Amino acid sequence: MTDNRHKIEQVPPRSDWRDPAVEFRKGTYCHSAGAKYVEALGLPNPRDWNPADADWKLPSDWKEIILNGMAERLERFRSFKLFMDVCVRCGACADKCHYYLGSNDPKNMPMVRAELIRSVYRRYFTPAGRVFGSLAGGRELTEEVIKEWFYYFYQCSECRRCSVFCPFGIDTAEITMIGRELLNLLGCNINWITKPAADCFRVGNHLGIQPHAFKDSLEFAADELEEVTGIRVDIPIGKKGAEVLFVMPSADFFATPHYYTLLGYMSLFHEIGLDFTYSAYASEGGNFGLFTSHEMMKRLNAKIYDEARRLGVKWILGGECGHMWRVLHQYMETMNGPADFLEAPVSPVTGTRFENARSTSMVHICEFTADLLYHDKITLDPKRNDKWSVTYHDSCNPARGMGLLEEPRYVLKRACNNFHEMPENTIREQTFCCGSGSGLGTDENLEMRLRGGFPRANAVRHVREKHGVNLLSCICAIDKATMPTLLEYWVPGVEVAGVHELLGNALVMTGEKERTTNLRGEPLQAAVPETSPAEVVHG
Amino acid sequence: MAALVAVPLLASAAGVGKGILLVGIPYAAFAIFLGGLCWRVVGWARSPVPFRIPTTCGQQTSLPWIKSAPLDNPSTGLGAVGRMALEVLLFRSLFRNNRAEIYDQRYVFGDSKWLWLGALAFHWSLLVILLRHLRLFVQPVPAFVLFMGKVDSFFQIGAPALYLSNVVVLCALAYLLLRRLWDLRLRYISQFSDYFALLLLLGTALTGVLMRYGTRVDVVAVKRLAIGLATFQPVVPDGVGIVFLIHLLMVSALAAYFPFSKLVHMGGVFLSPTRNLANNSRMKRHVNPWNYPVKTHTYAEWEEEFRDKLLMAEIPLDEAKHD
Amino acid sequence: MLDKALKGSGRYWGWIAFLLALIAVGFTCYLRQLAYGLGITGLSRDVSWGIYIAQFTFFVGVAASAVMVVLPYYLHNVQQFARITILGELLAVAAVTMCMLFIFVDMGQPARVLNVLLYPTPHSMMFWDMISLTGYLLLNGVIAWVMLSAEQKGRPAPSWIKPVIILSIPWAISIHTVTAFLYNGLPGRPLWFTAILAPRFLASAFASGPALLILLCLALRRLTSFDAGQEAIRRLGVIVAYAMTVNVFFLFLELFTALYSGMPDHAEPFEYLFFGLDGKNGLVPVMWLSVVLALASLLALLVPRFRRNERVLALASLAVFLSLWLEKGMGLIVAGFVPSPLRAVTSYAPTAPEWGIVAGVWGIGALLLTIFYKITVSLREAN
Amino acid sequence: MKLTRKDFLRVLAGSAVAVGAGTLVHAVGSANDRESAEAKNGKKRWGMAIDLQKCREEKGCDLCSRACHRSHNVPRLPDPAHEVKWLWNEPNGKVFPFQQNDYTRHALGETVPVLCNHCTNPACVRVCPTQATWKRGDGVVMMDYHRCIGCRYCMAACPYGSRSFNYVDPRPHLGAPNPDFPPRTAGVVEKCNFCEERLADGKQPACVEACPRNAMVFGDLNDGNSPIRQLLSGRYAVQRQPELGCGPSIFYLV
Amino acid sequence: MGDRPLIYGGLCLFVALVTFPVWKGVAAQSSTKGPEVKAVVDKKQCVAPRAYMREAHMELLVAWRDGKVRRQERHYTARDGTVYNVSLTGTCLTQCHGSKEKFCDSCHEYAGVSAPNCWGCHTSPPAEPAKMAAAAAGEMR
Amino acid sequence: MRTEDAILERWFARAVEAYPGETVRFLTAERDQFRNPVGHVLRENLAVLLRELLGGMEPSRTKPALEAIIRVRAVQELTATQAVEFVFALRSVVGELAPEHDALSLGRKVDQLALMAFDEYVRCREKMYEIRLNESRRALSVPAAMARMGS
Repeated sequence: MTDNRHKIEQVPPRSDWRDPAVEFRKGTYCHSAGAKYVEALGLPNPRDWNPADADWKLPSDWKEIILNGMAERLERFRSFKLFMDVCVRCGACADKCHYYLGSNDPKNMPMVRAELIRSVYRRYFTPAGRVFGSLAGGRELTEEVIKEWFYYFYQCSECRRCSVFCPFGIDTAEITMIGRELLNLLGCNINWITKPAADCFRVGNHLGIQPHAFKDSLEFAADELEEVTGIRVDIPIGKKGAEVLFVMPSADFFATPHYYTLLGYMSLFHEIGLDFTYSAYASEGGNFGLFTSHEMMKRLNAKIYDEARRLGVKWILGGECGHMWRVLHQYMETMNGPADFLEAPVSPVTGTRFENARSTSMVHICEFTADLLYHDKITLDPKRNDKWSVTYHDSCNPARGMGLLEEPRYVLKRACNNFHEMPENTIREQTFCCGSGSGLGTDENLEMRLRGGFPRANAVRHVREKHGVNLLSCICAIDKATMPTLLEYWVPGVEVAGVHELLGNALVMTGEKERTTNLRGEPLQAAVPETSPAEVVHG
Repeated sequence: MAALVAVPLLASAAGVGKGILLVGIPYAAFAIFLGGLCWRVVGWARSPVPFRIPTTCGQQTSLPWIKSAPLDNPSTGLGAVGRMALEVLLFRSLFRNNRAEIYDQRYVFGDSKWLWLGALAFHWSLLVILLRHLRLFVQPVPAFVLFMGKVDSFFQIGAPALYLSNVVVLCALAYLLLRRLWDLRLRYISQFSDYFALLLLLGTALTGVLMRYGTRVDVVAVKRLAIGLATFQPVVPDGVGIVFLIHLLMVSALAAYFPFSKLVHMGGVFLSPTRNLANNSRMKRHVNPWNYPVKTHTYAEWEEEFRDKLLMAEIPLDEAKHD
Repeated sequence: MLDKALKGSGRYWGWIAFLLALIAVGFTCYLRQLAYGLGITGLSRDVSWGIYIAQFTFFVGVAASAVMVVLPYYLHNVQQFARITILGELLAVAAVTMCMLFIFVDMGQPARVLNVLLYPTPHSMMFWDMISLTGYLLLNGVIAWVMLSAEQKGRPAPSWIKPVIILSIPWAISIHTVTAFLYNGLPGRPLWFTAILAPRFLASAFASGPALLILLCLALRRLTSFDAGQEAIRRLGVIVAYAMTVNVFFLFLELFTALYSGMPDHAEPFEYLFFGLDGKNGLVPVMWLSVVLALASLLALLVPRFRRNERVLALASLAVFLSLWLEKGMGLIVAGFVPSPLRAVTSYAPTAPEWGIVAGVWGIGALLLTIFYKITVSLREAN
Repeated sequence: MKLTRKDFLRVLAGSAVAVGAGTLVHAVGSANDRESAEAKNGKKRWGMAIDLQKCREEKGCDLCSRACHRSHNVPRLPDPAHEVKWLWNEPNGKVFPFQQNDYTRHALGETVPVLCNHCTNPACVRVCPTQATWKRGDGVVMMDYHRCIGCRYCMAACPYGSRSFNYVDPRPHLGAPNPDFPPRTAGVVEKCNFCEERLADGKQPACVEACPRNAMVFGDLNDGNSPIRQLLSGRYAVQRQPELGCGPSIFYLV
Repeated sequence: MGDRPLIYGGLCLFVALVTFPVWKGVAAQSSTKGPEVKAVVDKKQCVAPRAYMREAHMELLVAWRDGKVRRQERHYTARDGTVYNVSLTGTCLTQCHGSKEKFCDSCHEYAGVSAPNCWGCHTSPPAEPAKMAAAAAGEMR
Repeated sequence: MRTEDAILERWFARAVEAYPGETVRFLTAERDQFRNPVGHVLRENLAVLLRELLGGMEPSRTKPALEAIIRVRAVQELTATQAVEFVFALRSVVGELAPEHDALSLGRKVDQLALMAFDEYVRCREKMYEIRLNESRRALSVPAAMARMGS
């Protein structure tokens, strides 16, 4: 410890946000994408490089590429152009970002994050910036700036929470998405996004699970389900002429706790006798293209309509996934439509016509199930979920990119007896991100994720202490993958489940055997008494 | 002899100088304002909105028995108009503002409506003030302008009576400026242009207030100038003082600065695609004008690649391709 | 917080619409008064203050609701009041706002009302009344705001608020005292020329404020999930019982002094109130109704068996409120002008526009209170 | 030491003391004390003596009142409730209610002219929250119609009923207006101003001038040689309700 | 794309609103001459310099008002030594400027200045009584 | 300012200096807890620790405060030494500001606290490796289970 450290106490360094220098510290950035995956997707400038290196091996005309890329996107996206112009820096967004709240790094304030690219826009694309330069808020585009972009654009989970509070609706997600597209042009991708995207493109799902393994996996799930319920369910794959094509995030068939949600879907479909099919070709609902570029999003998404057309289904049903639904809801038909080969979705059980999905012809499973429950077409025994005290985490994309708020709650309140909301400024459209969205849920980024998820974990801890909540339900595959980790660190004792897992638990199936366990194979009642809230360790 | 030439020359030079200040600059500024703003708006309009990306701040319209939020998450054009009206007239989004605070090692969220209040107070009083200024530009003065002036000066304080909007605008501007200076976080994000715009507005407001309650000005002369400007028959009246000149120059500066600064948010707020679109992406088809074909991995290619595995797993192949 | 007031059931919005309609009626009437002058009212050269000032006086009393829950809670640690102190404070805010509005609509030249600040005049009791009312509004506004914010965040209120709350207690006493002084020190108005006026104001305030609070608590329990707690309501009932007893006792003292002495100056206003004078007896039924209600409420409140019955308590509270509203909100002020210094006995009755304006101010008060209580209840529900 | 009411209020206001301090003395300085002090300063104190004897002899005469109202543009309003009066006649029994007995009331004549008493200790001035009414150095209690907010506190305070409020716009009811004296606006209080506009020109008040029998005598009460003082020292005079401590400057010679 | 007509329409509306004074002025053929001030009686000299009076007559009037009512200052000595009677109606309007309608209103109306109810009482002559009585009767309860 | 407050101030400054530049400025200069939650947590808990160090080192109070600090620091961009060195810094801070203080007994307590901090840091990091492992386990749990079941 040296003495010059005392200086900290005096006037803090009057540095400026314009200084682009960033330090890549372990645990706070994602690994760069391997050349082979970049190549597999046909993306530009594949190479092996490391963000922590001084030399990023950028192409020699990188500046031109960026500026041309910006010019092109300014013409294509009014959102981008407008959001570059209208921010007044009122500061309303600042403490709305979970990354800022978790890290206090001022560049994580949404308007500063946007300012990183806005300053370049001003310098090169506005008359004032060209003439007055930094006086008009402009900034030279340097390699350091590119590095800073990489650092901070991959510290935004594109959750859109700031956009809710912005008086002009400026959506940092839009800016980050464009920013990532620009980095993409230089071949600066991250591995955790590019590899799954490449696998998804080639094989059909993020993990590159091949068709036979996909089928095995579903069969395995059917076995498990049989063990719990005594009922054998069908596994239709690629069944032509089925009424409904069912698409889910691939994690549902290879990761836990997603997997229990799959068991829930299976039991539901069996119970209502739905004429549906899975697809091995479109075995992924998730779309990491959303985190890469609009073009990649379109390329990956095309499979769903293609498969629906090929199989001749009437409409499509989508499983529980967050960003998948942002794409399906706000982008799919525009990108890959029109869906004129499909019909407006009609529930074969209740006859309800899903008017809100009549054009895209794709229905969210929660909408579908809520409709079933409303018409009392299925019987539930919520007592089977009594070991859980449940809260619900609105996933960012369905909440702020869709408005799917009440349907899952309706299902939950019917399926469980103990349901408690988190504090109101942390749910619904104001929900906090898990901290790992938009492709940041990677292992090397764990520290940053734990920081970013701090506000969410806080709210969970609140209901944990107040109501003894021990299960967080959600409808997002990324949540299911990363929330258990987050909660294990900040709020031990709270598990994570999909809404349809709880539904599957409660669903009384015709001809089922007496259930002794839930879908997880655990006894229906808690063996040991609940940890009392007082015992929860403060963290 | 020289004096005989010099005096009229100087006088005319002074006259020309005054003409430039009182007529030339305002015309130029207003032209820049209008032209620039149109250029900006047209520029935005030329970029399409390829995707429907509203930020949904409430329950969607889905099943008929679920209560939707028609204004925070509109599914119709009318709803979107309503949402925009709330946004533009009442600053709906800013109204949501809250403050994250740590208590007992946990985040709690308290109300924080001061910014909303300050912004609302500033913008509305500015509008009232601008409309009141019409009394100087239009002859005869429209009845609604007179009425506004009457209501605004309801409380008889001083002569001429104090306009409440003047008090409000000064307080609001002072608040907006002070928060930028006071709050470390805002000081960090504030740029030259933020202060510049605020100071210009504050300066304009202060000179205006000064003219009304302090140094006084010959209103008739000002109105003659204003009418002259408005009807393209500029006159340069005597009797408008230095304060008026500063006021006019500041307004001109503000107008000319407007299109090239963040102040264009006035137009931009109407165009924000996260706010002005109905959330009906699944109900209605929306077309992306520049949608272009992309390379996909087609089913045929895929089946070809995984044919053995599909066969092995007894997953049905596409009959069309199956020979 | 404010956004809580924007979400509500159809019944809630119906009530709000009704209040807005009431306010619109009041505003229309007020615009007419503004254009025409106070000649639109039933006031006259002899009876120059009427229902506006009387209602002002009455609502100063209602504003005391706060102190009657704050004082026991903070000074005597009556825990049952923990949940309802905020209700009392918010009622005080609404009531004081109504007081100010009643003064405002009574002004002949409302545009000049700020002259009171521009030419501060310490020898006028009205100046002090303005200070004490504004102060009380600010105090309760700040207290309510801070308490509600703390509640919203689920954390204890900052410690600096406690001295402010303690300060609000003597301040509440001061608003009644100063308001009493407003009438007290006028030569030639024998009805008001009584040293017991301030205590009378306090007694009636401590009866009418908590009585209204009881009614509000019962209404809240019926209409919302908010329950003040039986014990809190019972204790409020006890407070009303004692305060009302004292109030009736004080009134009796006044009557005795004036009527037994038979001094015409002092006796005549009371004669006018209770028996009529010079053939004018417009207020006689009002006053007797007030007396009957007062006695009935006393009977109900003083017998513990009756008082514990919530239905009876509600009726008794209503009776107390109405009785005091008639006595103070009408009789006390008007009769002060009868007979006039020149021995004239002039009748006064509010005109339709005057009632309209009164209804408008009531509407504003009720709207404020509705919004405040809606916020409070929603916050409690959310946590 | 004697406390004047003003001093008392100053103490009360200045320290904003709580009520009920037991030792507060409420005493009014007697007119004599003040008189001697003011006389030494050469200060005027306007006053008026009204010879009721003469009034009684002119039964039904209201020339003074008419002259006053005409000269000051006092409106004539149809609704008695809204009446504005500066100087008018009232039955004797109502003006001096407790100074007579049942047997003398009639003997003292029927009506008495009443007007603002321009008190030495005016209650109206004390209560006015804006100093719109105040007492001038020469004893005239003035109204500033530009500052009056129309709260009517002064009307409640005045124990003589001398103040009127403009319940409606007076201008349509002026009859033949006097262009030299501005009318009032609706919403302000007004009253007799002792013709201060005429005093400034060295004239007598309009009522005094109008009285054919010189029943009204106006003058400086501080000047021992003034006609009014001569009159007061020679005849028995009463004031209206002197027990209230306001110290009227209008004296009625009986 | 499809919203361009809407945007351009809105823009046109905005421009039309902002330029309201222009087309309104052109349509009404507004002149820049300013108000015609009639009826200044023979006197050449006002109580204060003309430029000052144009800008700040209200200050002077307020000072006159307060001086006369509250401090008995009934005379005003101008800079040139002339002594005037302090009276808006008596001095200004009667001796020099004719009447309110002829003098005051021309500028006040032109500039849209509503006088702080001076006219409520000080008019010369007071508005026609008959007309006002009729108006008042209409408003009676 | 009381000595104790001065010590706390300087200690806080030492504790945040491990953060990257821009963040330090915010943590230090912004006193408003609304604006600076992380700094607020730190300041509050340091105050608790200081009280305990000067007093009786009551574990029931010391431990949660220490845990709260370390758990946050363990996920911030700090090395192990950076994460716990703030404890040691107290010694020199007290030495500078209150030289009269009993250095020996304080030193002992600081050492004790530092050891506790190390323990806590290690526990947090261990926890992180554990949850990291759990996460990857969950990510491929189905294929793993299938393999176990031999399907």
